[in-house]
Amino acid sequence: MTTGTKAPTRTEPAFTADEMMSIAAARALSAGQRCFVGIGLPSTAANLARRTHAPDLVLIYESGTLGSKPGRLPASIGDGILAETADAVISVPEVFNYWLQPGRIDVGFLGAAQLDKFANINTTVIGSDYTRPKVRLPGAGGAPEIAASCREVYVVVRQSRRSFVERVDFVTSFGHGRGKGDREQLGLRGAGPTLVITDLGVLRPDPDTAELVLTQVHPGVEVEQVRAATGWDLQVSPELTRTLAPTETELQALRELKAAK
Amino acid sequence: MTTGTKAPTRTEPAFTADEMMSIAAARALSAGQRCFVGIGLPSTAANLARRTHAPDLVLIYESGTLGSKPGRLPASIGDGILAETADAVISVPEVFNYWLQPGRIDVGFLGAAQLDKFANINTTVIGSDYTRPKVRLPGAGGAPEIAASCREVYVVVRQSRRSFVERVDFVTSFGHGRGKGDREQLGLRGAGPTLVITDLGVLRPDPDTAELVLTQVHPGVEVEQVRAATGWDLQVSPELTRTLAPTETELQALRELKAAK
Amino acid sequence: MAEILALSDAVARLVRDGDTVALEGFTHLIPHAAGQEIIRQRRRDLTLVRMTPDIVYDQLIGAGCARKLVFSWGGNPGVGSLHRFRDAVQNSWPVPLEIEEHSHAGMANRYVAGASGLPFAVLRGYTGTDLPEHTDTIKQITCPFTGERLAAVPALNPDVAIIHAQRADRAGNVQLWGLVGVQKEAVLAARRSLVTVEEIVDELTPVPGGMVLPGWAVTAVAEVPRGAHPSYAQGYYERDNEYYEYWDSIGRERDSFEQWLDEKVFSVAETAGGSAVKEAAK
Amino acid sequence: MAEILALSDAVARLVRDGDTVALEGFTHLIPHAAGQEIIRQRRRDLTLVRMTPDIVYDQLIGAGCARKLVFSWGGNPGVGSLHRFRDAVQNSWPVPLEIEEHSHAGMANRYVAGASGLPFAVLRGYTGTDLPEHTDTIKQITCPFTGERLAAVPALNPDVAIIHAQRADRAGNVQLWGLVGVQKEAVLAARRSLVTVEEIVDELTPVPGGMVLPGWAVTAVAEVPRGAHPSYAQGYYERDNEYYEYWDSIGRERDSFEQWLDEKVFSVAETAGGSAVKEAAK
Repeated sequence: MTTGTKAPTRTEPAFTADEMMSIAAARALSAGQRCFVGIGLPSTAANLARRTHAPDLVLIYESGTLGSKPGRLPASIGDGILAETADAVISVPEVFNYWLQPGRIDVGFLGAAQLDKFANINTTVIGSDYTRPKVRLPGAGGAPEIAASCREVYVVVRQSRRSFVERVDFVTSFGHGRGKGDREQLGLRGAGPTLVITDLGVLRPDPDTAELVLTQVHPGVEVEQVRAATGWDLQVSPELTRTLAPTETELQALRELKAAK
Repeated sequence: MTTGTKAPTRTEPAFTADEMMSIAAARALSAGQRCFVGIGLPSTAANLARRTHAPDLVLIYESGTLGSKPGRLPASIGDGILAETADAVISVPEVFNYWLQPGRIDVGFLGAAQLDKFANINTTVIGSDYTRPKVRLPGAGGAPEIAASCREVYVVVRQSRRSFVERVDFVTSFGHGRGKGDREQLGLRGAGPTLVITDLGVLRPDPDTAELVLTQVHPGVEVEQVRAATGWDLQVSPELTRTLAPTETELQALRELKAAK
Repeated sequence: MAEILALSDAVARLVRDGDTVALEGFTHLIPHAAGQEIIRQRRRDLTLVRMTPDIVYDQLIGAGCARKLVFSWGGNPGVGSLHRFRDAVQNSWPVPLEIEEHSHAGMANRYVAGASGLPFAVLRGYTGTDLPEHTDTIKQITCPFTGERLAAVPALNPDVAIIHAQRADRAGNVQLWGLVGVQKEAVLAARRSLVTVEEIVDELTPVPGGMVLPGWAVTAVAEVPRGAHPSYAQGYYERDNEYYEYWDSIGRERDSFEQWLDEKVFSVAETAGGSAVKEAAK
Repeated sequence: MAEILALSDAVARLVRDGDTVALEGFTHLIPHAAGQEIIRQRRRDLTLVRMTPDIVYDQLIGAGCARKLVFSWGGNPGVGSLHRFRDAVQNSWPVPLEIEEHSHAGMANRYVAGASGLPFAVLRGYTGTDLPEHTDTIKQITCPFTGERLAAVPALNPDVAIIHAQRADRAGNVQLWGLVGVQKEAVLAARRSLVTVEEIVDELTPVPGGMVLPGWAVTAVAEVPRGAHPSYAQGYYERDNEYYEYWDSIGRERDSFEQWLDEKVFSVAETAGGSAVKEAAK
């Protein structure tokens, strides 16, 4: 399934897999939560949540805005609209030191270039040799400390064998390491990635092993299709559910958000 | 000589010893210097300098003001007029961390309850037992780090056997320790106290020993009088000079400053 | 979101016997009304934390609320000594007062570490002074890159921080401006926080030099007009310099202080902090 | 007091071959004109420092000015990759580029330490990641009070910091507002500093959310209208999002980039940074 493909529907409105992913990610956010938002898919989802069921969601961007309420999608994490609509604008050191580091943020919302079966994230290099990478990616940004210090981390990423790998080439942001207990051993305070939302479904760490298992598939998606898009032997939860299709309201809000300039 | 006594004069205008002290202290400041100002005598002197020969003197108060230009003497280091007339108002941590600590300030202007012959300053306790002091003084405030980090420190203090002691009961702010080289050994970057201005004269550390010696007496003050007001065997510089009496302009500026509400 | 409470309710709910309590405000915006409400509610065994324990803590110490003081400068600014503080340190009156003494730079950095979720802060401080000999919360640390030795101080994380600000909105977002001291750090370092404000407004219009503390980072807000008096609130009222002089005459003797406590604190209704302070002013 | 200079003079006097140079501005107020002036003056062997080496450093790296990059996120924000940066790292074109890679929190704290005159900063950072294995400026430190292990990073003290701001007065006092990023820290951490500004005015009227850097803390100020383009200057002009897309097409290939360099940088008069930038914009 590629991004532009329409997912099969019955009476539900037509929607793309990317739309389903953004809507599923938005639904994961609760009213009143403080959410540290990366640009791109996370920002779309967080802003959609604010426009639908969680109007008082507090958006925090690493550029230095607390409580931004943008009327359109910001073009970057430093878009002027984020500062203009914020409760408070602060310096970048303050964002990281006074707000992120002490664990004041409920949810860190991250993207990924590569994600492995313990939800470790790579945004640094593709290839095993750091000094001579096959592909040089942008790097860490705020992610390592977002992944460490937020109470929970949600990852939003398109799923494919290339992005979902057995083991990431480089651990940019620590998920669950090599399994259950690794975070505690390192003294990390946040729970780490508790939710991975893709264009095919939703994965969660197994409570016993911390390995990501498929807990939810989006409408029209089959389990085998998800397994085929995963670079490890993906386990499926015995309590697998199917994502509710986007409502008209959700789809309209998302499309308006993406159309607004 | 007590504070209220008029110093003997000839054709010069009449002035008090305290006025001479403030004026001598003001004269020590040069145009364009950045001066970290304590309240009381230092603040009077710094503001007088700004009103006379050094209008572009940059006044920094620990309450968080850079470049205050008060039209009257501030009643405390947090007087509103300091913020209202400042180039920039910053937080207290920022004053100490970004502005004082890196050595950006030329002159730290301090008072003292006790001062010893190596210009160590005590503003903590009188008496040898810290836990059962004879007199509990206010304590350190910003002084230890002002004394450490400013390029130079000027001390303004009324001179008496009680305040000028062989060795302070408590080193609140490090001057020259037990002599030449102690500051360097401790890794202190600033030059420490280079000038002590009193109501009787001016003392400077001897370049070889760092012991304070009398280098200047105010008009009408005799050397023996200064020695009598000093709790150690005060040495006198072979190049002893006499302070020029306050000019009409200086006195008028000082009195206007003190009268303004 | 911060809860909007009456001052007496806020103090009753947030400040407990034995707590470590920080009232901050560097000359400007000192939360005097809240301090007197703590006295009125007869809190005991508090560890009081404050860079400049001026009149506000002279009152709390004289009233016997504190067992320990963590501070860097204890004077009556522009006037002279804090007589109740001196009496407690020199004569253990009315109760013994343990002290933990730092410099301003050290205290400010302890709050910064507390606000940052770090266990300690590093500074160039205390070098050559007698403070480290008497204060065991001053240690040394070595830079892992240069080998240089620096001072380390532990984070301050009070149970409660109390500050005064100009305004809050109905969601408890707090706005303050002018000298902002170490107030943001104190609130962020504390487990619970109370902000008294001059007024609660519908909307916080931006102010040059202003700072906003989001309501979700504050536990409670109480509207207490003139709650900083005799300190000042820029844009609302000026510092009552005469009161600072007046305090010298009250605080100097135990009798005059106790009379002041009876008349100006305990005899005043516990409900309205604002009016209590107006009464308490000479 | 900061000297008011033309951009070309300021860059000629402040930026030297082999220097460590930080151009800061977090999405907002990126000093693009100054970056292109450095290219125009053909500086070499620079160690470029910047949290987000976006287009401004893609240009400098592609032009061969840099031998090393110290950074935390190198992408074209909202668009994708920095092709000149990738080409340098993957293929050493036009010259090899050494990298020193941190996280945002690490870089921000390195500037804070630099601005504070400290040799290092402490943070909860990098835990469990592969960064410390490849970056020797990440070490561990133990809290002397709790025994807890934390990350330590060395101070950044660039030879020159360059930022863009909205305004300066004739004494070189600089005013900026909106997202202020890490600019104050970069300027205070650096040995020398240059601030390009939209305009030089007689008086800096206070602005909500504004910050002032005193002229005595800045080495030079240059008036460069639209000096942040394609980034933005709040209150002056908006971000040119199309330029960021356009840059993808220019930076993607060596040929198109070199043509861009010739036409838009080297063929433009060296004297007027402002007009040079206007010319350079598509």
